[in-house]
Amino acid sequence: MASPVNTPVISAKSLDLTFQTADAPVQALKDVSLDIAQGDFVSFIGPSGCGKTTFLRCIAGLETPTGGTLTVNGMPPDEARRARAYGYVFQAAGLYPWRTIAGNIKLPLEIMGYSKAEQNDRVARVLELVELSDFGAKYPWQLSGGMQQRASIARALAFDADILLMDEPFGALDEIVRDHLNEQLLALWARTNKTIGFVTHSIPEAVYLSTKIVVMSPRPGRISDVIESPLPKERPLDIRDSPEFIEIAHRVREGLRAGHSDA
Amino acid sequence: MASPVNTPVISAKSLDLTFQTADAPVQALKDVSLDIAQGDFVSFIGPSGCGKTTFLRCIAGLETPTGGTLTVNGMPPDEARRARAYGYVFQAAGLYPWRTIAGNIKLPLEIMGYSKAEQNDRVARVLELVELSDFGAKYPWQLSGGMQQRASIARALAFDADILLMDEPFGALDEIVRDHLNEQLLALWARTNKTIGFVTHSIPEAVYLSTKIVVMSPRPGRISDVIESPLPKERPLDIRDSPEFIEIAHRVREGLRAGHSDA
Amino acid sequence: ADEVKLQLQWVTQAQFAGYYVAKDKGFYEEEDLDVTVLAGGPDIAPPQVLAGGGADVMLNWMPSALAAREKGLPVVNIAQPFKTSGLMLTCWKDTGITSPQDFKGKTIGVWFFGNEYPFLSWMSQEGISTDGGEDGVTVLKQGFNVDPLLQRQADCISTMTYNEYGQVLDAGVSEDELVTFKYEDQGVATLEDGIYALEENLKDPAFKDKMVRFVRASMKGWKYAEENPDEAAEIVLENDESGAQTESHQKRMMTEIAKLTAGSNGALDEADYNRTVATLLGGGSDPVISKEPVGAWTSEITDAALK
Amino acid sequence: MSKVLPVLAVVASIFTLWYAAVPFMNVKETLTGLERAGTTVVPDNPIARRDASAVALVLRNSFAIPATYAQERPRLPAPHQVAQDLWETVVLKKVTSKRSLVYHGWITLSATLLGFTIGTGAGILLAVGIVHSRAMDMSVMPWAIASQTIPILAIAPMIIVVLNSVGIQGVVPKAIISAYLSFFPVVVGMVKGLRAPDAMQLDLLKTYNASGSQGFWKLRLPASMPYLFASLKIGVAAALVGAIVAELPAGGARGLGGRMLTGSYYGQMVQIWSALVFAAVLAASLVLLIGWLQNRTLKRMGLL
Amino acid sequence: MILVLSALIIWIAMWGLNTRLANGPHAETRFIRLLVPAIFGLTILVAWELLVRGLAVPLVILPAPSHVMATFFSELPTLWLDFKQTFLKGALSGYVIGCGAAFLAAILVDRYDFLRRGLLPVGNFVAALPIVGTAPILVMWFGFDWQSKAAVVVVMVFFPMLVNTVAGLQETTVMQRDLMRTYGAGYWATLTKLRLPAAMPFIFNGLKISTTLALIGAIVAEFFGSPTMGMGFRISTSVGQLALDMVWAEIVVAALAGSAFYGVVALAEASTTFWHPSHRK
Ligand SMILES: Nc1ncnc2c1ncn2[C@@H]1O[C@H](COP(=O)(O)OP(=O)(O)OP(=O)(O)O)[C@@H](O)[C@H]1O
Ligand SMILES: Nc1ncnc2c1ncn2[C@@H]1O[C@H](COP(=O)(O)OP(=O)(O)OP(=O)(O)O)[C@@H](O)[C@H]1O
Ligand SMILES: Cc1ncc(C[n+]2csc(CCO)c2C)c(N)n1
Ligand SMILES: [Mg+2]
Ligand SMILES: [Mg+2]
Repeated sequence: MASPVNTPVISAKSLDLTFQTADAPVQALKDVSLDIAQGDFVSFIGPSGCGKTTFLRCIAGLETPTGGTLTVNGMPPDEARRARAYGYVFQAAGLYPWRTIAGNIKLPLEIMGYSKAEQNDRVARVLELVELSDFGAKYPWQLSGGMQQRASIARALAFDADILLMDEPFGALDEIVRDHLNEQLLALWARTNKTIGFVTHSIPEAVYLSTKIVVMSPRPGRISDVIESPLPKERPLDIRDSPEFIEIAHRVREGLRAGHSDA
Repeated sequence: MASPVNTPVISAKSLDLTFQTADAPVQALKDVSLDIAQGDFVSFIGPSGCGKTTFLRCIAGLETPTGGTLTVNGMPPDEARRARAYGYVFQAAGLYPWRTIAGNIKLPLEIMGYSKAEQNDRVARVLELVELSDFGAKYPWQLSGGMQQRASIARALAFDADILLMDEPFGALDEIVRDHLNEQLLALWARTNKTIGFVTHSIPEAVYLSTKIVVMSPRPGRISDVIESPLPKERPLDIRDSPEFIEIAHRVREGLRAGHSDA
Repeated sequence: ADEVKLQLQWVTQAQFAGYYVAKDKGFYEEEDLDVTVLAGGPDIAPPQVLAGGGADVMLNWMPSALAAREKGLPVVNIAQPFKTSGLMLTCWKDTGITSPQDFKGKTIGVWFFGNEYPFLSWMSQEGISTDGGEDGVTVLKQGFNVDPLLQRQADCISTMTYNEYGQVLDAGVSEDELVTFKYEDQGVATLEDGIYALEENLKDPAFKDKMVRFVRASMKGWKYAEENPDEAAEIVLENDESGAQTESHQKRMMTEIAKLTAGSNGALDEADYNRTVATLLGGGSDPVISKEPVGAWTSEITDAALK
Repeated sequence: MSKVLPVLAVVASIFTLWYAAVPFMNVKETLTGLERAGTTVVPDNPIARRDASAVALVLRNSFAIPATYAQERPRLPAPHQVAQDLWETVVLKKVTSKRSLVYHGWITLSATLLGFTIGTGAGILLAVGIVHSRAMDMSVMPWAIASQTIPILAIAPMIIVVLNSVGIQGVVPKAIISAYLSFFPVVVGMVKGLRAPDAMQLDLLKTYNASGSQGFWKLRLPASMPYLFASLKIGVAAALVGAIVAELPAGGARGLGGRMLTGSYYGQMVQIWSALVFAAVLAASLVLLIGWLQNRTLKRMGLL
Repeated sequence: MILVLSALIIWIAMWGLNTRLANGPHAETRFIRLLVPAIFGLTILVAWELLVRGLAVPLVILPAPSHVMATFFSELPTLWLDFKQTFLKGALSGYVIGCGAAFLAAILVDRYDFLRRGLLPVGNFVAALPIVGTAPILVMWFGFDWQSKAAVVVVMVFFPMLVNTVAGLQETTVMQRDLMRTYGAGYWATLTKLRLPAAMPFIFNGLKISTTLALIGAIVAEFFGSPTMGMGFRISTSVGQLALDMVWAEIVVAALAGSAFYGVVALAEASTTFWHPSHRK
């Protein structure tokens, strides 16, 4: 199922996770196995409640699996978290409203003990990366939703985490802005060779961005298909009208529909 | 620009709307002219802040234009509102949490003074229409997001408004559920021959549903293109892979991108 | 029966035994009166209640009543059941106080709320400042109990012979640990519990007649209480709505009260009145009343009642 | 279980602290009493003891520690002294007796309930006015806040006198003061609650062309329920305090306030403490009762 | 009778004026926002004055506002002395100690869930103790001077402040906390960079409630014993002397001081929690 080309950065083997809730236990993940290699761009897609977020949180060490093994860079995720191996981008921008944009981006740098000069340096660099250089002194609520989302991506990029985990980062944006951010994200990925885990609901987005698309299905959450993308690393936006693209999109949609109907 | 085939149900002529805000006035609509005929399914698409919601609210008499003329069924929108000519579906389901699904649907009926028997009758009818017959006694939070959205559509259908206005009703749903609701909405529209105004951010959705697609662009909000769809009334889901469909979608995307770049 | 509402100046206790006895024994009924006794308390100013029409007559200490009169509320003393003052200052003997001059530099608890006047007059007569410091006394507004003395937050506190003094003894203190100064002995005694009504009401003959009967019955009650202190204390206890008073305490209070009412048949003694006024007018830089009051008392009621 | 255990632990440590504090609080009076009874204590005169520290006194006269727990007029009564007094006045006395705390509690409670009803009613009405009239919102709100800075205990006697002078007596003046204290939290909470519906919910009614009163009954009122209950809880506790305060000027009269006053008047600390504890239990029960009502109502409304 | 009638007429007229101002085009300007409540207050005063005169209410029951104002200005030195004693010494020091202690306690309580579940219910119980009962006890313990007043204030403000601060510290969203975890942030970093800033609106809510409690507490405590100055002392003594004008002058001072105190805290709030939706607009 997985592609063990080089040693995987993230490796999950028969992962199980059951939530103990008030009435009945919920099996959020069942027998999930997946390897992610250095430099992969992996998208997770699947209907609501299939465990995408849960799986991402397991990788980030925010949730503890109840079964199976999971290693990140060869260590348990919790340790990797403390070693600051990740940048995590949440579904909503989640900026702290009492800090300016620059202040928000500085937050992880302060916590990780970077020097003042280094902090300012990095803030300037990532602000430029996401094209928000003029907005560092503004407060989050003074920016549009799209700009906030870019700021939150900048925040995750500010410290050099090898792994970037993004949970539906563009869910709330309109199609055009989304296209634009997709292009930028691809460019960034190509430049930095980071490993990226990306949750989305949009089939075209998943196909456009990924080297690997993981289709999940719910109750219990499991992986129903893993599709390796044959698309080249260089992807102009209109690649989406190409037959290969439509072919993959079709396969993803079929996988999704299968997951829905047997739920 | 418009299609004055038969006498339009909704007719806007050089509509202007400027909001007076604390710092500077915002021109939300500028010189908007549009005719909508009986039985039309009109989609509004455009980047955030281009005035889609504002225009819909003007039609519903919830906002008063600062210039131009707007008539609904030949009367001012405010009068039409008082004559209860509309059903309005908001972006979020907006069900009252203290009422059951049936209670929520009953709400407009109570206000409009239907008899008890008539109320129950209609609730049963529309619940069936949206396939929620078994859920009348449940509370909103006991239903999934998609079911809630269907309930809110049922609420708008319960009284016989000729005009249905829907503001991004499916924005929060995942793609599969959305496809399903799109199909149902089309069937309903075909059956009842209502006039529908529909706001969306999704190009495929707009193309799939509409007889007429209105592309808007922001600052100031205006109509940048109106596309009459040549698609037949009968539309299976896979029509979306047809060349005509892709052609229209492409045109819409071009229109949108133009609006974005000159903003 | 004619209704009369009487406002007391403190909570139900044997200090007001005469009125409770008169009511209980039917003396008021005999005079065709229907009397309601309203208990007072730490924040009730009886003159204010009178002014508001909440009561027809009140009990008050004369300094407070005369001050109210100067403030524009014309109250008139119509009877004076208390002949002698029970007010005193009680000090720890081990503070070294033996005479009023030793108060200098000491801390003294005083009742305010209109009852500070006698103390202020006394201190100004002695030429002692009440603003603290080496040569003055530090005055505390005393709460309602004797704890400030027991806990030595104050060197002296105000006590009534019939109440607080007993409480100090009840707390286990023996009399020879204490030094007391009776205002009566210091020549600064002012008249205590008197019966007052509004001047304008007294112009009405019907009201006057009511008062005559009221005073007569009340005095009958007082004399009965003097003679039967234990029974009077029981009657007070029955009328105590708080349920906090104890029998032993009320019996002793009644005994002490009887000593204060003993010399009075209800009529105000003009000499006592003049001494009170002189004390108050002599109050130094900040006299309690600024001019000789006119018409602050009348003997008409008692004259008619005692006839 | 996990709810009870921490509470028990905290209560237990409070009692421990309390017991530990008793000797230090009471040592001076205890020693004076012992000295009077003929025991030798150090130092041997009250003035020196007044100026000595309590800790030193306890250490140097450790034999006196048991006596500090049995003082008749303690500065700090021991918990068992309070408990014993409560037992005697709550359980042993007939509820109709004037020495029964239940009797006095009921007097206070009746004023509280009446005042709470008046205060809540007035608070809701005022909130409705504020929400529906901009003029009222702008003029009244700042003054409602200012009104809370007036020390109620200071004007309570005057209120009672003024009401007396217009012929209102008995439980009503007490209830009015208790209403004065409870109305403010209700106004604040209710204004928030009535304004809780968002623009969308209001617009929905507009599309139905609903009237103002329909909007009130079908939207604003139900939406305000959680806020109403939250402020009712604060309001009922305030109402109780109001009723107790109002009992003071009435002087030694009935009710828990009267108990506290006469307790203070005669230096009966234990009596004050048991009235205090009883009042707090009463307040807690009222709050629990409202919490229960809240649970039921909101559950029935589907808001929980 | 004429005076009573004119009170009624003025009331109606002023109300009409306010209604027009509040619904007028400039209703949102700062000036009108201040003017409308001012007019309302003035109306009350005028109506009060006219009613007192018209109905010939005795001075010893209710003085007219003009009378109160005259006393207020002629007795300024006494009022200032009382204000210093009660507000500056008693209320303010109690407020600072009580709120400070509650703040620290809240951080402890929040850190140890066991404490939170144990202390908060007990705290609610203790907070229900009426001041009327606690004040005499505290006066007995802490003496007659301002220290006992401060103690009463501490007891009064402690639990409202504690409850609000604890609620505020729990206010962060799961996402905000998870963000800190992805940074591997420790307890203190999370506290200072996330939880305290997020708790600010709640902390200020507690601080605002406490302002009025502090003043009332300090005044009421003086009823149970005090030196011969202080606002509560003056009020109770003046009632006994039937100097109701002085009573009301003190109440005016209390209302002014209380509102100003509240206003200062509200201003501080506006400048620290400017980011909160309720302040943005
Ligand atoms: N903390 C939790 N406690 C109990 N159940 C949980 C918890 N978190 C998630 N779940 C359940 O686990 C399942 C998977 O949830 P998850 O959030 O991973 O879904 P998802 O794929 O991210 O869905 P979505 O697309 O809606 O974000 C769901 O059934 C959810 O209800
Ligand atoms: N009540 C209002 N006051 C002031 N400005 C407003 C108001 N409502 C809308 N606007 C402004 O009017 C413009 C159009 O808003 P509108 O809500 O119609 O956009 P939209 O096309 O629906 O956007 P979206 O896709 O984000 O919903 C925006 O610039 C918006 O900020
Ligand atoms: C607040 C207040 N303090 C003192 C007195 C004076 N006083 C008059 S009678 C009496 C009873 C004595 O046992 C006392 C103390 C009062 N009336 N009100
Ligand atoms: Mg998710
Ligand atoms: Mg919109």
